[in-house]
Parts: sequence; C-alpha cells; structure tokens
Amino acid sequence: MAGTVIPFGPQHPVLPEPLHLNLKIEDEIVISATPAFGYVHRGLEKLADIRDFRQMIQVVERVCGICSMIHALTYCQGLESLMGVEPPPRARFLRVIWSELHRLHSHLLWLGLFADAMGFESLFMQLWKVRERIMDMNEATAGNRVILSVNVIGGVRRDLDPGQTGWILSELAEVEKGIKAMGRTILHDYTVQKRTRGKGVLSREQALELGCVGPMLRSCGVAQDMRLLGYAAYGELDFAPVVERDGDCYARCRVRFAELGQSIDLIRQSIGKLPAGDISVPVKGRPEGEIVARAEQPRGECLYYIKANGGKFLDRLRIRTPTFANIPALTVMLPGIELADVPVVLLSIDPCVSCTER
Amino acid sequence: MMKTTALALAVLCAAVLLGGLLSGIDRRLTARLQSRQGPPLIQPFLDVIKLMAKERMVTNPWQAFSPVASLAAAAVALVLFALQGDLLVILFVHMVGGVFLVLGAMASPSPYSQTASQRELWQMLSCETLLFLIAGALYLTTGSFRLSELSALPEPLLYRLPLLFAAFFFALTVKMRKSPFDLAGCHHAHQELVRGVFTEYVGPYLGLLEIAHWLEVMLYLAICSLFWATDAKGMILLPLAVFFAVIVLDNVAARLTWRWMLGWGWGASFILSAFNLFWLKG
Amino acid sequence: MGMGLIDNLISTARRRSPWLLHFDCGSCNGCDIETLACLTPVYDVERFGVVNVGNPKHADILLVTGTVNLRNREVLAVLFEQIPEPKVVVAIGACGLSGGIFREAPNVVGGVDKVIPVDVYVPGCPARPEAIIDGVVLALEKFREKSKGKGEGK
Amino acid sequence: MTITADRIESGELCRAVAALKEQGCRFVTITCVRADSAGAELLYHFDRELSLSHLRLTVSGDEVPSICGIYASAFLVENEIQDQFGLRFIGLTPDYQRTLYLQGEDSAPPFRGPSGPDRGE
Amino acid sequence: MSEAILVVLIIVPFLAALACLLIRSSACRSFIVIATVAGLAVSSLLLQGPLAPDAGMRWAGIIDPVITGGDFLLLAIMFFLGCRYRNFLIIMLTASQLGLFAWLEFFVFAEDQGPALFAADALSLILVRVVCTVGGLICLHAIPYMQAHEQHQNLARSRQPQFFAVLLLFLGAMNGLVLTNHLAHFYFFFELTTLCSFLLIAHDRTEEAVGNALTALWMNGAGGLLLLLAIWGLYSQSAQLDMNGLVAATAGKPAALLPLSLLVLAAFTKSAQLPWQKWLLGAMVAPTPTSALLHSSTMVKAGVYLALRFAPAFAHTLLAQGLMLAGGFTFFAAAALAIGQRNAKKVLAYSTISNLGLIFACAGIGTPGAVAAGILLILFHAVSKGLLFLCVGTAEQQVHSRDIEVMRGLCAQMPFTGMIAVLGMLTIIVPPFGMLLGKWLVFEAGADHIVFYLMLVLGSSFTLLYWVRLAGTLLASGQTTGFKPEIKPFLTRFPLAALGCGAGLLGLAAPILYARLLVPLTSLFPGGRAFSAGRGGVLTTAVGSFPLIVVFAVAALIGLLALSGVSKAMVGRKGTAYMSGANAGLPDHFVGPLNRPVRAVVENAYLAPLFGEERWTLWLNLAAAGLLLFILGGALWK
Repeated sequence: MAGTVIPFGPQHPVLPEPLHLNLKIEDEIVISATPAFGYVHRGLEKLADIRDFRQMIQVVERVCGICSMIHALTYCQGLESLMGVEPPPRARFLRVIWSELHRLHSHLLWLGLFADAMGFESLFMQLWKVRERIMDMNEATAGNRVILSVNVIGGVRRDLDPGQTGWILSELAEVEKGIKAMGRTILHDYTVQKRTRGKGVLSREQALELGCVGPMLRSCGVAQDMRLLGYAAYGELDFAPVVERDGDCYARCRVRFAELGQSIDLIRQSIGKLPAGDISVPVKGRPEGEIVARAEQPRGECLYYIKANGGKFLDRLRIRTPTFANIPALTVMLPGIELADVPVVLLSIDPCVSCTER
Repeated sequence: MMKTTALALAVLCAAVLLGGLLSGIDRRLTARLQSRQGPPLIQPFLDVIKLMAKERMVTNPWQAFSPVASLAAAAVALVLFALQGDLLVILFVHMVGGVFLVLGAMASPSPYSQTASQRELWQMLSCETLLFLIAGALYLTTGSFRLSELSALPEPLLYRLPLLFAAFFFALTVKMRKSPFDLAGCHHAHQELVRGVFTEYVGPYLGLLEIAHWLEVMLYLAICSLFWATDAKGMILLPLAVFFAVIVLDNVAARLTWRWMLGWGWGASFILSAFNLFWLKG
Repeated sequence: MGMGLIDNLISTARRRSPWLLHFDCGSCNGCDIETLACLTPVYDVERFGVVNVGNPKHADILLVTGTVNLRNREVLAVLFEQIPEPKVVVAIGACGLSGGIFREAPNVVGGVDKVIPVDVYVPGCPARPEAIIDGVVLALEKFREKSKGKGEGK
Repeated sequence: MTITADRIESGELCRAVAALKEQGCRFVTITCVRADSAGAELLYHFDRELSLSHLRLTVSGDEVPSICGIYASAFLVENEIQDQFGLRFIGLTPDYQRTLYLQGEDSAPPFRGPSGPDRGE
Repeated sequence: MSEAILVVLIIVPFLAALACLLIRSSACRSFIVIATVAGLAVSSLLLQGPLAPDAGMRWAGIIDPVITGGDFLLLAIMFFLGCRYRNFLIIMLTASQLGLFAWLEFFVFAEDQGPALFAADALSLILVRVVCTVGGLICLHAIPYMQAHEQHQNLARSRQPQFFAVLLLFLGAMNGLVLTNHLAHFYFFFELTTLCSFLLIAHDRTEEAVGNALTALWMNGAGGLLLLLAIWGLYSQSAQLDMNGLVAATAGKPAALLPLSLLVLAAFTKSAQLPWQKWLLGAMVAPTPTSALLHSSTMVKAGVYLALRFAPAFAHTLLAQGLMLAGGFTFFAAAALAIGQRNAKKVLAYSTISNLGLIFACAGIGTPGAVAAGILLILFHAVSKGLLFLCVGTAEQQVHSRDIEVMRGLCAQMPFTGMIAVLGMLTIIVPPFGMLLGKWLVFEAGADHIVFYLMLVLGSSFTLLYWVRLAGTLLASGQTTGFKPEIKPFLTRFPLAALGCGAGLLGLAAPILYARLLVPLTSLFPGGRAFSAGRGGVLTTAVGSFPLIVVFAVAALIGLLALSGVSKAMVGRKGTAYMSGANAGLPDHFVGPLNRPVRAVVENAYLAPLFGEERWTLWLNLAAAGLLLFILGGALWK
C-alpha cells in the first residue's frame, strides 16, 4: 500500500522558515519523513574569502537573526584566543547580559511558535507580548531590536550606564511576572500536555548518539551546557544546567521554560557583579593558526572553526550551528507520530534553518 | 406563497447580516482575549466583498460548483427553520452543505485539501449524529419533529436535556471550527493542513463558503435556541452565551487531534446524549 | 452611478482587508520575526484587517524577506503565480531589496525583483515592524492604482 | 596555534571513529579545509565531558569513507561537504548527491579551487 | 389482459433463456436479450393491480405439477452440485429439504387447495417493475460488458449463452416470486433464484468463484430449509397456502409466530443480512452484471419482499421488535464495515446489506409510514445501486482494478461514467432524492424506539461518510498520464443514462406513489398513523412534513446556478494546486529531496483498526446472531 505523500514545506504556515519534508503517511501516521534543505542556503562561509576577518563579524551576526549576538561572540572569542587577546572584565559581563537577553527573546519566540504549532494562538500572542519587552531592551542597549552588533574583537562596543541597568532590572521583573502568569498554562494545561507529552521521545542514549545539543540534550537527562566552559563571565556566575528526563516535547518545553528564569537570574547576577573599567582592549595584528571556539546558543552548542594564515582574510571559517546538530534527531522522532504532531515535534528542536544552511 | 417567499428572503438577509456581525464580534473578542485590539466589527463583510472581487481560479471545475451548493444548502436549511418546518428535513438539507464542501475539497490535487477533507468527514460524522439525536429528543418531548410544537412546552428543553446540551456544545465547537477542534480548517492558517478544506478555494469561492459558514453557525445557534424555546429572552440569551463560551474555549485550549475528537469528544458526547434520551423516555 | 458605488465598495474592501502571505526566501530570520511580530499584541496589524493567511491562494499581498537563492527562486515564482489578481509584492529588508550583505555569496541570486515584480521596497537590516506596516500600507495604495481599469481581476 | 589532532589515514578512519564511540564520545561535526595541494583536509571533532578531541584526515583524491554507519547523524555534514568541496563519501545514506544546498551536479562546489579575494571570482 | 401480461412476465423469460442457450450466434442472442428486456419492461408497466382473484387459475392444473416437478428437479440439481463439489453442508441441506418437501407435498398439503395463484398489490407491482426495468437495463449493459469480459479470458468457446440464459431465467424467477400468491410456488421461485445465483457467481469458473458460489449455495440452501419449515408451520396453523390468506389468518395468532420467525430468518439469509453477509460479499467475484443484478433488483430483494409481505401478520409483536433491532443493527454494522473498505465493489456490497437492513427494520416497525418507507426504499435503492454497480463495472473494465485508490480521479478519465456514478452516490445521500426521502420516513417512523433510533443515526452518518468519500475520490483531479478518452458502446451508455435519470428524478414521483399505491396498505396495519401526500407535493406524516416539490425545485435551480458558475470558472486562469510552493510543473507533483519530482498522493483514511472487517466481522456476526435468537425467542415467548 502506497499511502499518502505530502510535501511539507518549503512554504508552510507553521514553518517560520523554508524547510521541506517529504512526508509519507498512512491514516495520518507518519511512516517516513525525508527532509530537503537548501532554501535558505547562501554560502556565507565563502564570504570569508572577500571580507576581512573584522568585517566577518557583521556577516556572522547574520548567520541567524535569532542568535546573532552569540554568533558574533563565538567568532570574536575564537579570534581573541587565536590572537592572544584578553577582553576586559566589564566586557565579559556585558557579553553575558546580552547573551542572556538573546536567550530570553529566543526562548520566548520559540515558546510562542510552539504554542502556535499546536493551535494555541492566544498563548502565542501573550508570549510575544512579553517578548516585546526584551526587544525594547535590546533596542535601548544595542541600537537594534534583532541583530545586536555589540561584539568586537577584544571586547564590546557599547556600555550600559547605571540608569540602563536599573531599567533592565525593573523590566526583567515585569517579564518574570508575565512568564510566571503563563507558566500555569504552558506546563499544566490539559490540551498542551495532550499535544506534547510522549511526542517525539528520545532516550538519553539516542540523543547522545544522534549528536543532539542544547535543550534537546538537556531534556533527555544530559547536563550538557557550553556555558559550563566558563567563557565570557559564566565562570564567575552561579548556575546549573536545567535538566529534564522524559525526552519528549513536553520535557523540551519545560527545559526552555525553566531557562527563561535562569537567564533572568544570570542577567541579575551579572548586573550585580558588573565590574567597572574598559569595555574593550585595542587589538593589533592579524590572526594566525587554527582554533575551535564554542559557545552555548539558545539552541545549544555552537562551534566555530577558524583557520587563519596571518593575512587579512581567513583561510577557512566553518560554523556548526546547534540546529545543524539537532536535525538528525528529526529523522528518528518523526516516524510514528501523527501528522498533526509533525509541527509540534519539528518545532521542538527549535529549528533555525538559516543557521543550519548558512 | 408570496408571504412565504418574502419571509424567506427577510430571514436570509437577516441571517447573513447577523452571521457576519457575529463573526466580527468573534474576531474582535478573540483579539481582546489575546491582548489585541482586533479588526472593526464589519471586517468579515469587507473580507467577503474583497474575496468576491478577486480573480476566479480553479484546479478542478467542481471547486466552482461546490461553494454554490454549499451556501444554498445552508440557506435553505435556515429558511426551513424559520418556517418552523420538520427538524429532520432541516438537518438533511443542512448536511448537503458539508457534502459539497468536502467534494470540492477532494476534487483538488492538493494533498492538504484532500487530507483535510478526510478530517472534515469525521467532523461531519460527529456533528450530524449529535444533531439527529437532538431531533430525536425533540420528538420524544413533543411527539413531533415539527419545530412549531416546541413553544407549547411548559418548561425549557434544557432542563430535560442537560447532557444532550453538553454534547451540542461539543458539536458547535466542531462546527465553528474553533480550538480544540479546528482540525479540518480554521480561520487563521497556522495549522498543519494550512487552511484545511478551504485551502484550494480561491477568491469568490472562498467568499461564498465564508457566507455559508455564517449561515451554518446561525443555524446551529438557532438549534441552540430550541433548548430554551419557551421564552423569547432565553431564545436569544442562551445561544449568545454558548457562542461566547465557544470563543473563550478557543482561546484557552490548544488544538487536539482528530483521533481525540472522534474517540473522546464524540464518543463521550454520543454516550451522554444516548443516556439523556433513555432518561427522557423514562 | 450604481457601478461606481460597487467599484468604490470593492476598492474600499480591498484596502481594508489585505491578507498577507509571508515567504522567507533565504532570510537570516531577522526580518521574518519582525514580520511575525507585526501580528502580535504590540503592533496588532489585524486592526487594519490584515490577516496572515499562509496560503498563496487566499493572499492579496506577498511579503518576501531575504535573498533569493537558486533553489527558492522557483518556489517564489510559484507562490507569486498562485496568488489571484489583484496582488501586490512587498520586498522586505536589505536582502530582499538587493541581496544585502549576502549578495556576493556563492548561492545568492540577489533581490526579489530579479524573480518577480516588486511593488514596494521596505529597507532595513532587519526592517523594523513599523517599517513593515508602513510598507503594507503603501502596498494598499497600489491596489487603488491596480484596481483602476482592471475591475474584477481580469 | 594549531589544534592537536591525531592524524589518521582514510583506511583506519572508521576504526578510529568507532573506538571513540566506544569511549562514549559525542560526535560533534566534521570540518573540511582545503589543503595547499589539490586535496582537502578533514577534521573530525568529538566531545566528551566538554573537552574536544579531533582526528585529522588528509584526502588526496575525491573519495572518503563515510562514518554514517557509526554515527548516523554524520549524514548531514557529509552531504554538506559533498556539496561544498565536491568530495564523495562512500557509503553515505541518505546521499543527496550534491543537492543538499545546490541544484545538483551542474552547480560547481563553491569551496573547490583557490580561495581569497584575488583568487576568487 | 393481465393474464397475458403474467404469461409474458413469467414464461417469456424462461423461453428466452432456452433460446439463448440454444442459439450460439452472438447477434441473435443480443437481439433476444434486447427484445425480451423491452417486452418485460413494457409488460411490467402495463400490469395493473390488483389482479382478478382467479388470475391464472385456468392453468392451475398445469402450473401446479410443473412447479412441483421443477422443485424436485431443482433440489436434485443442488444435491448433485453438493456431491460434485463434495460439499457436505449442501448435501445435508438439500437432502433434508428434499425429504421435507416430498413429505409435505405428498402427505401434508391437501390436494384440493385452490388459492388465488397470483396477486399483485402495491408491493408486488413495484417489485415487478423494478425487476423488469432495472434488471432489464442490467441485462442490456451486460451485452457489451460480457464481450469485453471474455476478451480477457481467451476462452476456446464463448460461455455467454449460459450466462445470458441464466440472467433471463433469473428475471423470470424473480417475476414469478413476487407475483405468485401460492406459498409453495413461492418456494420454487425462491430456490430457483438460489440456483441461478450459484450459476452466475460461479460463471468465471475460477477456484475463488466456485468457492464463493458454493458458499452462496449453502447459505441460501439453509434459507430454503428455513422457508420450507416456515411453510410447514404456517400450513399447520391455517391449512392454506394462499399467501394473502395466510397473512390475514395468522395475524395476531401467537402460535403462528414461530413459523413467521423462521420465515423472517429465511428472508435474512436471502437478503444477506448479518451474519449471513458472507455469500453476498463473495458474489463480488462474478462479472459485474451479476453483482448488479443480485444486489439491486433481484435476489436480495426477495428476502425483504418476503418480510414486508408477511409484516402485517407479526406487526407489533416481540418478533417485530426483534426484526426492527436486527435490521437496524445490520444497517449500522454494515455501514461501519463499509467505511473500512477500499474495494469499491465491497463498499457497494456492504451498502446493499446496510440498506436492506433498513428495509427489514421497516417491516419490523410495521406502521404504515414505515412500510411505505420500506417499499419506497426498495425502489430507490434498486435504481441507485444498479446504477452504481454498472458504473463501477464499467470503470473496472477501464482501470482493471476495484481498488478505490486506483479509481481516484475517474471523472477526469471517464467523464460520462464518472459523473453518473457521482450522481448515483449523491442520490443516495442527499435530499431531495428518493433514498433520503425513504430514510426520512424511517426516521419519522422509528423515533419511538431509542435503541433503533441510535442505530439509525449512526448508520446514516456512516453511510454519508463512505459515499461522500467515494464520490470525492472519483471527482479528484486524476493522474495526468495514461489518459484514454472514454468511448463506450451505446448499450453501455444507455442503461447508465436511463438509470441516472431514474435515480435523479424518481424521487419526484414519491408523492404519487405514496398516494396511489401505498396508502391502500394502511388498512393492513392496525394502529397505524395517518399519513398523506398533501398539496404542493408536501409529504406529511403525523410527526413531520417534507416539502418535496419545493426542495426539488430549489435544488434544480441551485444546480443550474452552480453549473453556470462552473462554466464561468472554466474560462478563467487555471490554477495549480497548493504544494507548499514546491510545485514541479505537473499538476500533482512536487519537488522533493534530491531536487526530484515526487507525486503527491493522498489516500483515504480507511481506519482499519476502527472499521476493518477482519477485526470486527466475527463480533458483529455474533451480535447479529444474538439478535436472530432474540427474534426466535420473541416468537416463542408469546
């Protein structure tokens, strides 16, 4: 029996980005799902041939608009170690603040889209309403709502004055209130649980074998978080990775929801400990050698491989984004679920196709 | 004869206006529940007028046939209702609307519209059975399927049909294509089947179906008013209350799957209704 | 007179009921999330009758974000073709306008207007929600021009 | 500064990778870099308890053994390298045959050939 | 006049059958078939009821021995068949029938019995016309069909003579069955249809065909035995074989309930009601004209005819209640099983079983409205179902499959057959067409019994579901490749067109039929409610009304309006289907992984776990058998 074949994407209302799934289903149960890519591929890494290593900061910020700041952070940190530069302490703490603001906005964005994928429109609206406060913070502190161009090699470009930090703290209190109000629905609503519990289950072993990263891996009981490497100021802050055990969509939802609180906490800690001083150090010379840099993006571990030869242009810039690592899990999670759950499971990896394909 | 025709026309005009307005209220209320302001109340009319003036485009001629038949079925059913006809006949005529909606949707090569029509069939199954049980209850209480007998009842039907009323609420949610049962098509497109059965209807055809949907919702609300047919106030307030309840439910629930709808939703509703009928018979 | 009234009515309805189709044509997500943000409580474009329909067959306005690449070029053309007349195309963001920062990347074709005719250009990297709403409003004015002499979408 | 990586030959790649899997390593990714001569250099990255270990493989021809049989998740990155560098991974499933990002055999692998601003275009 | 017509209706088919068997020229055979069918159709329409009480009495002296002899011959043939195929069941059943019949004939039935040989009330008249017109049209359709059918088989010697002979014989047997008023004669015709059905089902001589034919033979043999027992019982009650007389004499007699219940059970086997459905499903292996004939106008209708004819005798007893429930259960259960089927012919088969259940239930309810509904349903069902079978058969010869999924998009490939098939399906599920009118009457009549009403509601919703799904599947935009224009011989198109018109328009005649033919039946059912076909074509029952003419007019108007909309739509730009933007040029293809075109397919959800026959048949059969026991028990109770 041939069953039903459905093209899911590239243009599809539940997919924020173009991705194609060739779905074979039978009585609305997925038999197989073959993904196809390339609808957002630009060939960004190749731009390193014609943009010098400083200009590339602006390019890597646009690998993905949702985690732009952390892309630039990873890239800059890689070059800093390659060139032997130590950014000043204030810059390291500021980097944490913006990173965590980014995580907040990304997770809220994801929670909203996730709610929308299971047909919970009003939850989507409420979450995005809260998210707008983060966007305002981004704009007020970095000059842009989405793409935060704050990183430079050797530090950051913008500083926060005490008025701004105070305002951030009061805004965060509001955000926290809004999140708490929605927690009941997100974590305890019958219909939400019905749509997420037991869907797209990965065991701890499967998740490790498939190379999952970030919340995907943490929802399966693995406490893996690149922030534990202690880059920027994370080594001086107090936090523990959020871990869930069930490995289903609901667990992923719980992880990301809990990370909202964790991010708020990290921002508060950073503002509390924010040292005085310069925000960047002057950097001279050109990079030479090769290095692997890693950082924790909202979606998980991001890896940059940089190879330089002492010239203006990098020899090779390779970006392995977290979604790229999480995609193989889809081929395991999709078969056997209902068609209606495809968007839910698909979104549960928090796909960022723009990252994946670059 | 003239009088009947005039009445029929008046009822249709009123139903279209009221149905559109209710749809406007729905959108506005939904927006308020989502912390938004929402569109003006006449937005549904603007939408339909715009749709009617768009380009005609079909992938299969049946897509042009179906909306007309679907709208007409809803209109005839509503007129028969206004004329206090036989509830069974009204339900049979009303079924035609769903039949043609599905036929048109299945005629297109788009897998979305076709998959959605399978779901629409399950939805139809759920709604129709419950409506026919209401007709049965009507018969058991009044000894007739004619609506005209209802006003003579000493007390509202709701007192004797609480379980059936709950089942009706389920059917209304399904019919209004509201969460948690917006499975085969809904008013916004964010679902796995795009816009479900409506995906392939373009411009004027979608416009006709939109009006047909208003009329169907009006018919359902009219059937809802039967539960309180002894008192004009109740006949208006009860459907309105139910309408608002559906909208609120839409905003506090995620979409469930059609298997859940068929298994738990319809299964429970059917058993409750059957139980109510036995209880009624005594 | 009667026809004039109807034409007016249609023209009004068109301008007050724009249904959007948003297609991410290789964007970095920046413009996408800003487009989506337009629908949410703070911006609430539904006030103006805007609905994001997600289906070309019901759309009036095609919002395109991102640089066009060799693969999604075909998709963009299909979606444009599937929108019934009258229709307007709005290109959003630096990439949609010209290819932006990516225009020299190997798999990039360039701006949206290399594939389909664009009526409104919304600049920005990423374009702000206010700018996108402004672009949609400009697009509505295009309807007035387009409906003249075209009548019932012929 | 260079990354410390074990150099291996393509014949022993699969055994080495399987050994790392035995030790409980998570496969992170593969990086492909153009070598000075016509060939390419592949870096296999593995992670255990937040520390990375690497394998370095220099490819002279076009063909590399695939490690999909050991780590199934490697299919994506191997397909990507096929697209970008025009290599061929033997035993790759599913094999997109250079259509992962590109339009197939008729579009040239962008990373093949010389690099740099003067060397590009 | 009417005696001459009787001769034409019953004797001519037998002679024509003989002629078919003897003359091997295909042109001659076609001529004989066409002439016989035309003659039968005209005569059946000319026949007016009620017949004179002495109709046919002149030949009673010949008819009686001929039929008795025929009975022995039939049973002997069946016995022989049982021996030849080593089917123990058949041997046992026929042997016991043979013995019982001989004993009854020689020792029990009084020689001087002189019942009115023929009777033609509304029920018989409608059935005769159905048999002759619908059955006739099926025979016409069979002429080109069988030619095409045999082309595939590479037979050394055409087997069409036998086929058409049996087909015509079948018509004659059915005419005899519905017109006779003599219960023993009825038994003969009853057995004759059994034998004919065996021959028709086994016609292709494949292993499967013969096996299924044997199933049909033993099941109907069991039915025959039950009938014979019932005859014995009834005879012992009032010592007569006059059917009308028996009905009058046994009405209200508790002692007669046991034979009556056996009679009902015999009718159940003939009509393939659960748990006897297996033979009818198996009959699907036969060439389509056979299935069409068995399902729509003949064979299975013999069972419901028997039940309806004797309905006044057991009206308002526990037996009637049991019949109503068993019928309602079959209606619901067969409809549910039909949902799980992806074999188009099996869907039709289950639908037949389901609709016959409804008619049985009508006989069980036993109010004038219900009986009227039952009779109308026989008529409308025969036309619509005959049409659908012919359509599916025609389609099957083109697409070489019975799989619904293979027939997807049939309307694009075979516009004529496809569209008529869709029309036929619509006439079953959509008002104002006849079937729905009948169903409406059943709803009105059955609302007093909650359990039955629940089954009715579920059954009719299931019916709606599988028909809409099938119609939609045919309408779907089909595959673009392998398109062959539809060119069919006149004899294929004519029956389809005629039945299509009939299915579409017969509903209009319902008020007239209702007033002229069915109202007189009222007197037979005590305690029945008043009902009428009132002014302006409004059908009125005590509890509701159906403005038939108005709805018909509106429907026609809307149909025309919608068609004009279609013609407008054909002018405009032809759209492509929504495929998430990945359209690959061809209408139903999209660009999949590897940049390759992939065909988008959608198959219907048949939900095997919920509606699959493998899973449920046993349980449903057990439940149905329980209801049959209830019928028997109901008979014994009083």
